[in-house]
Amino acid sequence: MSTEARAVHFPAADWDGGVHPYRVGHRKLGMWLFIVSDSLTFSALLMGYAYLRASNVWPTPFPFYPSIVFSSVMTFCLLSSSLTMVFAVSASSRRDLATARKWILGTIFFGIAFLVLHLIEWNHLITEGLRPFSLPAHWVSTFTTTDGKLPSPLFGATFFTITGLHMFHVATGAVYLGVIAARIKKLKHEDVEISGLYWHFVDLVWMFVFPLIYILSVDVGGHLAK
Amino acid sequence: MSAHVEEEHFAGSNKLFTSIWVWLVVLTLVEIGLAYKPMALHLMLTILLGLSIIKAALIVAYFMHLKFERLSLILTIVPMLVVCICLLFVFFPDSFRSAGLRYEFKEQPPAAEEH
Amino acid sequence: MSVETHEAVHRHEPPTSFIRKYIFSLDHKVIGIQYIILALVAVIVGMTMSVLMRMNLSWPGTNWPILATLFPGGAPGGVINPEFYLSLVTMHGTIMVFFVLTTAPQGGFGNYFLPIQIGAEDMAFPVLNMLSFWVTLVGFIVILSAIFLSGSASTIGPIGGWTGYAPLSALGPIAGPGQGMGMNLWIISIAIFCVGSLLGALNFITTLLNMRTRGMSLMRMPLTCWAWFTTAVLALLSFPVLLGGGILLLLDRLAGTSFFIPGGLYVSGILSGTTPSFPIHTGGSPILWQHLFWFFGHPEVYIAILPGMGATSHILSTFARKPVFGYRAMVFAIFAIGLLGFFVWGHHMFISGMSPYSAMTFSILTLSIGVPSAVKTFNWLGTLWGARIRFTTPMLFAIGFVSLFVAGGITGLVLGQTSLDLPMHDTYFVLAHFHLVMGVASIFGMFAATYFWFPKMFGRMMSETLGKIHFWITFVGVYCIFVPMHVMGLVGMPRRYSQFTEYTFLSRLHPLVVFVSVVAIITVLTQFIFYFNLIWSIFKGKKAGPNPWDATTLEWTTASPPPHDNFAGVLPVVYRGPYEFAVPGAPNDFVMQTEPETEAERVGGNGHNGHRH
Amino acid sequence: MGRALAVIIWILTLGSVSIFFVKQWWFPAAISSHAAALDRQFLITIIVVGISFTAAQVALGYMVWKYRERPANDRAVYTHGSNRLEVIWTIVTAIIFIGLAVMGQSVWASLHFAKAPAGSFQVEVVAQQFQWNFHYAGHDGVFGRTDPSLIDDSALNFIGLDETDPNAKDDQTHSVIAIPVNRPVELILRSKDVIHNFWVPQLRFKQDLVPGMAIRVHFTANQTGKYELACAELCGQLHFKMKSYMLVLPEAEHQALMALPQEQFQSRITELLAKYPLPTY
Ligand code: HEA
Ligand code: HEA
Ligand code: CUA
Ligand SMILES: [Cu+2]
Repeated sequence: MSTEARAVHFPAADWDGGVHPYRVGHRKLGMWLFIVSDSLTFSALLMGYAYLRASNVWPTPFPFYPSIVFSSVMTFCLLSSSLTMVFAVSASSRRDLATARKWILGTIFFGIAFLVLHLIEWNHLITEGLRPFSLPAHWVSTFTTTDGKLPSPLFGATFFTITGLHMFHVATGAVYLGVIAARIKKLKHEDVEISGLYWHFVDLVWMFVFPLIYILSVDVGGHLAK
Repeated sequence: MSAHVEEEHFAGSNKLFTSIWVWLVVLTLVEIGLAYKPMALHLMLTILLGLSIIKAALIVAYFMHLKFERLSLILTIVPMLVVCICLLFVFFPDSFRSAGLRYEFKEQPPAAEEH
Repeated sequence: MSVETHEAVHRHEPPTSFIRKYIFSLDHKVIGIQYIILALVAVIVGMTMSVLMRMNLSWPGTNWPILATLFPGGAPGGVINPEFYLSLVTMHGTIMVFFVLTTAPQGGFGNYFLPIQIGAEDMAFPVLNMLSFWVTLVGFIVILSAIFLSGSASTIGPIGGWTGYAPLSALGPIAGPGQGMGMNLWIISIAIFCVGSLLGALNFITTLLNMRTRGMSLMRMPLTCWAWFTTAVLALLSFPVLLGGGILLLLDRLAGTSFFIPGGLYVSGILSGTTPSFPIHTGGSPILWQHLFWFFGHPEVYIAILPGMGATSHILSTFARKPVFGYRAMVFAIFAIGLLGFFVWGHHMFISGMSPYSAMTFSILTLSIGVPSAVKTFNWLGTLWGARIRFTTPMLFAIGFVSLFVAGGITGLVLGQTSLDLPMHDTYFVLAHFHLVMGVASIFGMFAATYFWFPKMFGRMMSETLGKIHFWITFVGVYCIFVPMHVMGLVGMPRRYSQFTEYTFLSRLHPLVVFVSVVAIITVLTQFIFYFNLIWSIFKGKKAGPNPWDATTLEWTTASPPPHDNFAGVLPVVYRGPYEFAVPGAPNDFVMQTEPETEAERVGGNGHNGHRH
Repeated sequence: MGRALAVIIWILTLGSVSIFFVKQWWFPAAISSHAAALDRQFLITIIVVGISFTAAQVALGYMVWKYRERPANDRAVYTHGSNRLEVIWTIVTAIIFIGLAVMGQSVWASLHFAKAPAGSFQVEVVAQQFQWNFHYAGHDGVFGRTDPSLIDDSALNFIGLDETDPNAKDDQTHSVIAIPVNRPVELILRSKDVIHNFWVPQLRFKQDLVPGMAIRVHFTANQTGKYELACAELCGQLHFKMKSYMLVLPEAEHQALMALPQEQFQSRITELLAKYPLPTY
């Protein structure tokens, strides 16, 4: 029933079928949609955090060292990993696969660095006594308000939940990129690009987690030190 | 085979990307600097969010390459996300309300295990 | 470059091994049927539970020996106890909403017919498609285990309603029976379900946007496709929020956090923080959970009905032998419902202690969402106007859908007003509202779809006689079940009460309660006619040609059942709108979408082929 | 077939409408000052939607009756709709719906936007699984301090009243709520464990009691008598049993009651419960 002769009469406009309206393949579009929904999960969690913080006495316990230094370096790692990732993608677009793979490995390296630093940072807090359900005793004493309101243990809860979920995304991303790097010869450029999308998304989420969780909880007066 | 539809070549030079990266790092440093500026929380919050949104925009536009995609894709992805996220802000009145209506009583400090 | 074919996503030959063909199949048609079977199984569980609930409500304290053996914990000595009743309510609601009305309409019929109707040879991501089904199935098994693995009274199934309000659902076993393992499993199952639906949703969206065949412009898509598409978008944007909420709720239960648990609680004789069994909780907000839940919950109810609306429009037009009245308006209405659906979740929280000012805003938005729904109703009537109606079973159910949707939707306008929600909230009035609109209108949509597409799916017709019997009893039945619930609500009958004997102001309702239960049992039994019809027709039904209903859309251009790649390798080309019935001068009273446009049409385009001129 | 379906639809419509308007099953007689306005709003709404419902169903039945396929027929009317009609019915329904929405706010606003008027009678409501506790300020009109850590079920101190607090000396507590007639009442709603819902059908009023929050609401009862009080939010196993009574008393009788110390208060309430019969339904 479909004869080319007829087809000539077809308006080839984007939305009239037979074309990819965005000039974007299935997988790439799918990844974009996944990113949309996943960022809503994070939005929901961050919104919950904001909601709870706004209605509670919130401790601001992060000292310059280690917390802020670490988290800043971590941020630096993620940003750099994004840079190496675009390098990888544009290399693969030139079908310069060797270079592409090199840059992907670089990305993975930064990703893992981020994870390691983050785990060390977690470890600091845990040894200090932070738990999902309670604050270290000396935080409580320090941040209790003058009228005797206690700081909220939700600090730990939100901190571990949100950073934890983000860490999970980074970890999966690293594995994902590992697979891409290994099979890069067999893959189309688009596949590399898609893995890039995911990785940048993980970076993007951190661009909100870092200021909201870390920067806004800096122990400016250095109360804990005293 | 639709590969010939999407131009294989990936717009944007490594030089451009590096400069974006520099911007992102600088903005991050600004944020860290802000952390130690004593100022009202809500002011700080707005500035930080502003900066974060700029950073996010840079990442999406250049690293995630959305700037070089078709407008129609941008118009599909961005608005629905923005609308939903904005809607979440409707929660806030109740956050303040529940703080205002909180039933006050003397909480005893938790028996948090010491180290 | 004006003419492009699709990239061949997966031109794999039809698999031969039984496993690859029917179990772990990548074929959207098989997956669709798997989803439908899942729904058909789930609905039996749900209906059985509703019958148990009705029996307990109208004949409290009666001894039903079988139950004693089935649920030693829930019905000791065969008498349903309150906690068991409540876990039945919870499971009934959850199973019906999630595993019946989110699977069959979208994952089932959507999966099967969306690709065919847009002229694609499969979904965009076959593997993802298979995954989302299996994930959903795991979710279903988990939720069943929540009630059926819990024999002893201490661990009855979850008690929280399908809305699982915190802190009841967050406190854990200390909050009483039904807050133990069952509740954990309930939350986990919901979380799993979220993931499954997300995968499904992005698959649907990608497929529809990227894989429409040549000539299948947006405005030439059948309304079913518009409905499935909008539904997918709703799912994509609302499920992640529930997922977030679910994670937090689970942490409250398992990690001792207190996202939804405020301070100073004193539960069943224990003060928060004084014993290890009840660790310190403080600072959480129960209302936060309600926000997170309903931000998902309201879009969810439209996820449940939109495919039904699509199917109804499609079937009405087909058997009215008449184009859909106001196709464009219908599309805009679907879209408006989808969009507004995100702005009204607060109408479930008027009484919850939410800020009364947001409540007012939500109320006004809520009633505005009635407008597109009204527009759809009027267009359905318009479609029937001047028609030549063929009263096949699917048509009967489609007409039933319109009737029931009006009946149920209209009471939404009562509930939507803040003031009137004061007496109505959490009474049987609400129950009546949503059972009519969701419990049966949506289900009628699915019945219509089943009777309509069965010939395409199995190459045989379903028995019209049985179908009509099924329709008459069910249609009258559900009116008799759910209309009386309105007045129960007026009198003040609260939801989720396992007995009404406690209150004198409810005593006068007893005759109604019994009446409802009797009709409910009859109606439920009638459903087995439908099941019998299904199974019998698969083997014995009379053979169906490719286009038994003289319909116009693409699924009717291919064989029944369609070949593995839907169109035997040749993608159809589309030349006109989806509902070209009764076209003056055309040889038949229906013109297929693949019918090339005549010279006359091409010159002076009559503007009815879905393109502006 | 067409005729049969039409008739069934019409019968069902008639049945559905009449089950409302026989008023055999209707709201119990109202006893609060805002109820009159609320009931009027409900009546208006139910009439509007009732008419729309009937109109829609009758129209549906009519189409089904008139346009069934008959052998002799030519084809159906070939039309893709009419933009004018679309615009008209969109605007009409929009006006009706938004109109209803706006009208529906007045009672709500009167109850929730305004603070309780000065001099209104205050009761602290502390709900728990599965029982109601009402805390009265006594004649000094000041509530004694309460604290969860002081709750002692064995001593029947369900709300954790601090006996050492001078203000608590004259406070009374009971599982029954006694309020004065024709005088604004302000409830301070709290919960000890999970969400409950304070609901007296005759009041046409409902409000969740959310743990961690002390929600203030107010209303005025204008009929003396004894009424059933129910919990309308799922709170666990015995949700359906979480029942108590609301006594609406003449001002004088109420004054006298509130002057009594706890023990006599208790026994007096028992008398009053006996004195006032439930409304007959
Ligand atoms: C398929 C599911 C579905 C659908 C489509 C709807 C549709 C609507 N719902 Fe419903 N609703 C539920 C499922 C659904 N609902 C569920 C499950 C609950 C309970 C959840 C729980 O608590 O467990 C609920 C609860 C619920 C509440 C909360 C009640 C409470 O708990 O206090 C409210 C309040 O506003 C509401 C409103 C509406 C409105 C205004 C619509 C509108 O979209 C309806 C629009 C339709 C019409 C208006 C009818 C057709 C129009 C005409 C015939 C035109 C002519 C009419 C006129 C001119 C008046 N619904
Ligand atoms: C789709 C949703 C759905 C459906 C179909 C039903 C169907 C029924 N429900 Fe249910 N119900 C809910 C959703 C649904 N319910 C929800 C969400 C709640 C709230 C739970 C809570 O409070 O948390 C509830 C609560 C609820 C209660 C209140 C319990 C309480 O609050 O105390 C009662 C009491 O009678 C009840 C009864 C019934 C009855 C008699 C039926 C039946 O109508 C009986 C007849 C059945 C049918 C007519 C359906 C037949 C369908 C098929 C055979 C499927 C075909 C499938 C395909 C074609 C793929 N339901
Ligand atoms: Cu308390 Cu229900
Ligand atoms: Cu809703």
